Amino acid sequence: MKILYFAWIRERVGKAEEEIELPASVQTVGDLVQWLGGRGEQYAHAFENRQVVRAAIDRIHVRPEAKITGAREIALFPPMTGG
Amino acid sequence: MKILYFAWIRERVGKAEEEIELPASVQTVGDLVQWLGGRGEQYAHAFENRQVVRAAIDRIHVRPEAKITGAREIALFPPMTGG
Amino acid sequence: MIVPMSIRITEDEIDVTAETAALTRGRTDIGAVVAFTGICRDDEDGERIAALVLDHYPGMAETEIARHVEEAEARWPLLGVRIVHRVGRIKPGEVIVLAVTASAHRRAAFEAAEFLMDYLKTRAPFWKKVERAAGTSWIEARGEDDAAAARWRDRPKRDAAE
Amino acid sequence: MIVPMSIRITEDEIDVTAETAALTRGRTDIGAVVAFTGICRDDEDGERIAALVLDHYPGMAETEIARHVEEAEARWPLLGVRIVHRVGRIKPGEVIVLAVTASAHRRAAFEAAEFLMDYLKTRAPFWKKVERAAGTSWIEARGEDDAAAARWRDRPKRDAAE
Repeated sequence: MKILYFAWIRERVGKAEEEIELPASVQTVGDLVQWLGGRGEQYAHAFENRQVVRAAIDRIHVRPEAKITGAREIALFPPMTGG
Repeated sequence: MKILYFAWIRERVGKAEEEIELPASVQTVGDLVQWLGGRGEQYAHAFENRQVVRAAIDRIHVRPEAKITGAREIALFPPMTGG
Repeated sequence: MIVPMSIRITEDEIDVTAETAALTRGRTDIGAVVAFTGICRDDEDGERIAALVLDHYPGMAETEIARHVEEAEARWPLLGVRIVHRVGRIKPGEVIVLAVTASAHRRAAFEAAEFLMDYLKTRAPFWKKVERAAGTSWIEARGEDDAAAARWRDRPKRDAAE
Repeated sequence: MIVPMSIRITEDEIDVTAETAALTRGRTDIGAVVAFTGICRDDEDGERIAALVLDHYPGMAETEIARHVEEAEARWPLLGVRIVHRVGRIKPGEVIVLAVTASAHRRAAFEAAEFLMDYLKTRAPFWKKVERAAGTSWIEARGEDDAAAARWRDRPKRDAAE
């Protein structure tokens, strides 16, 4: 699965994107964020406050309970501050 | 008293402004409009529908019951359509 | 604070770019600019028009607009206001009126611009005549413009998020 | 009706004049244009800043904006929409975002521009980082922006006076 990171989540993770083989237990966006948080110090820092993490599956905003099955790319980012 | 006319009131009266000696009985803007309406055919046509006539005394919007005492110029015009 | 305010009535074509630029030039405290442009359309009530002819009450027009700009400045934290209203003969596609508001944040700029336009439509002494092939006629005031202006009357001042 | 719509994300400075002119050129059915310009201020929370750096999600940003432009076109009788969002490093005084809406009458143009900006602030995937003398920091989302976007959700469509 292709995972993208933006803004300070990208900076904390230390990369803009990566290809990850996810375990079968990771079924939703919420599962993914929790699982990523356990991948080491940088990820733990990036995802320490799961409430503020926003997600998009294939470039569409989704909620934490969204299933990730069939996704091509999942993006994780903080609340948007454009405009 | 200096009286100014605008838009179709000006066109119907046939002049943009005039200096008029008003009788003492003309005390308010409403009196003035009624009195002007009796000054001949063109005035009668200009002021036939008194409801739509708007007024300003010395360049400030006023209601028909406004006193005209002390006014330097009184303007009569239809509802505004600027912008 | 003195807010830069410019009000102009002109028979010449309005240069929207120059007017808007004049409001923000050299400023770095402005975060939001709303520029409203009212343009002469080529139809009025479904009928083709050749031009609009705008009559106005010189002297009163400027002071009446200034009064409403001051009211807008009392209601919203503005950093600049610029209003240009054209009079005389205006052809389809040409600008009739430009209202530009500047503020630190967008809500104040949006609301002030809309407030000013609602008042210009109903309280500023301008009158529009339409030129058609069949002749000329004066545009009648629209009840919905009065309603639009009235909605500001009951609102408390300084209610916009800063 | 097909409404001319243009959405662009760019690292270059935004030419507000050219963008606005492109929307109205050769048209005589447009009676109202609202151009909102978001500008980089030189302070953020009272602290001097050197620049903003805008991050975005390429691909998603364009489609997300397009989705909201389509929503605006369903709600208001628009004759044109143009949105340009800058990314990369932006200095104080430079334009961050431009949203231009055109309609026959002013209310639709005003409301659609405000709607689009409220949504751009909260739903379009852009993130602002501030450069100060003391270092850099990411701007936090503001609750009032969410509230501003939420107020459109409960409104019936096509409620603007045409």
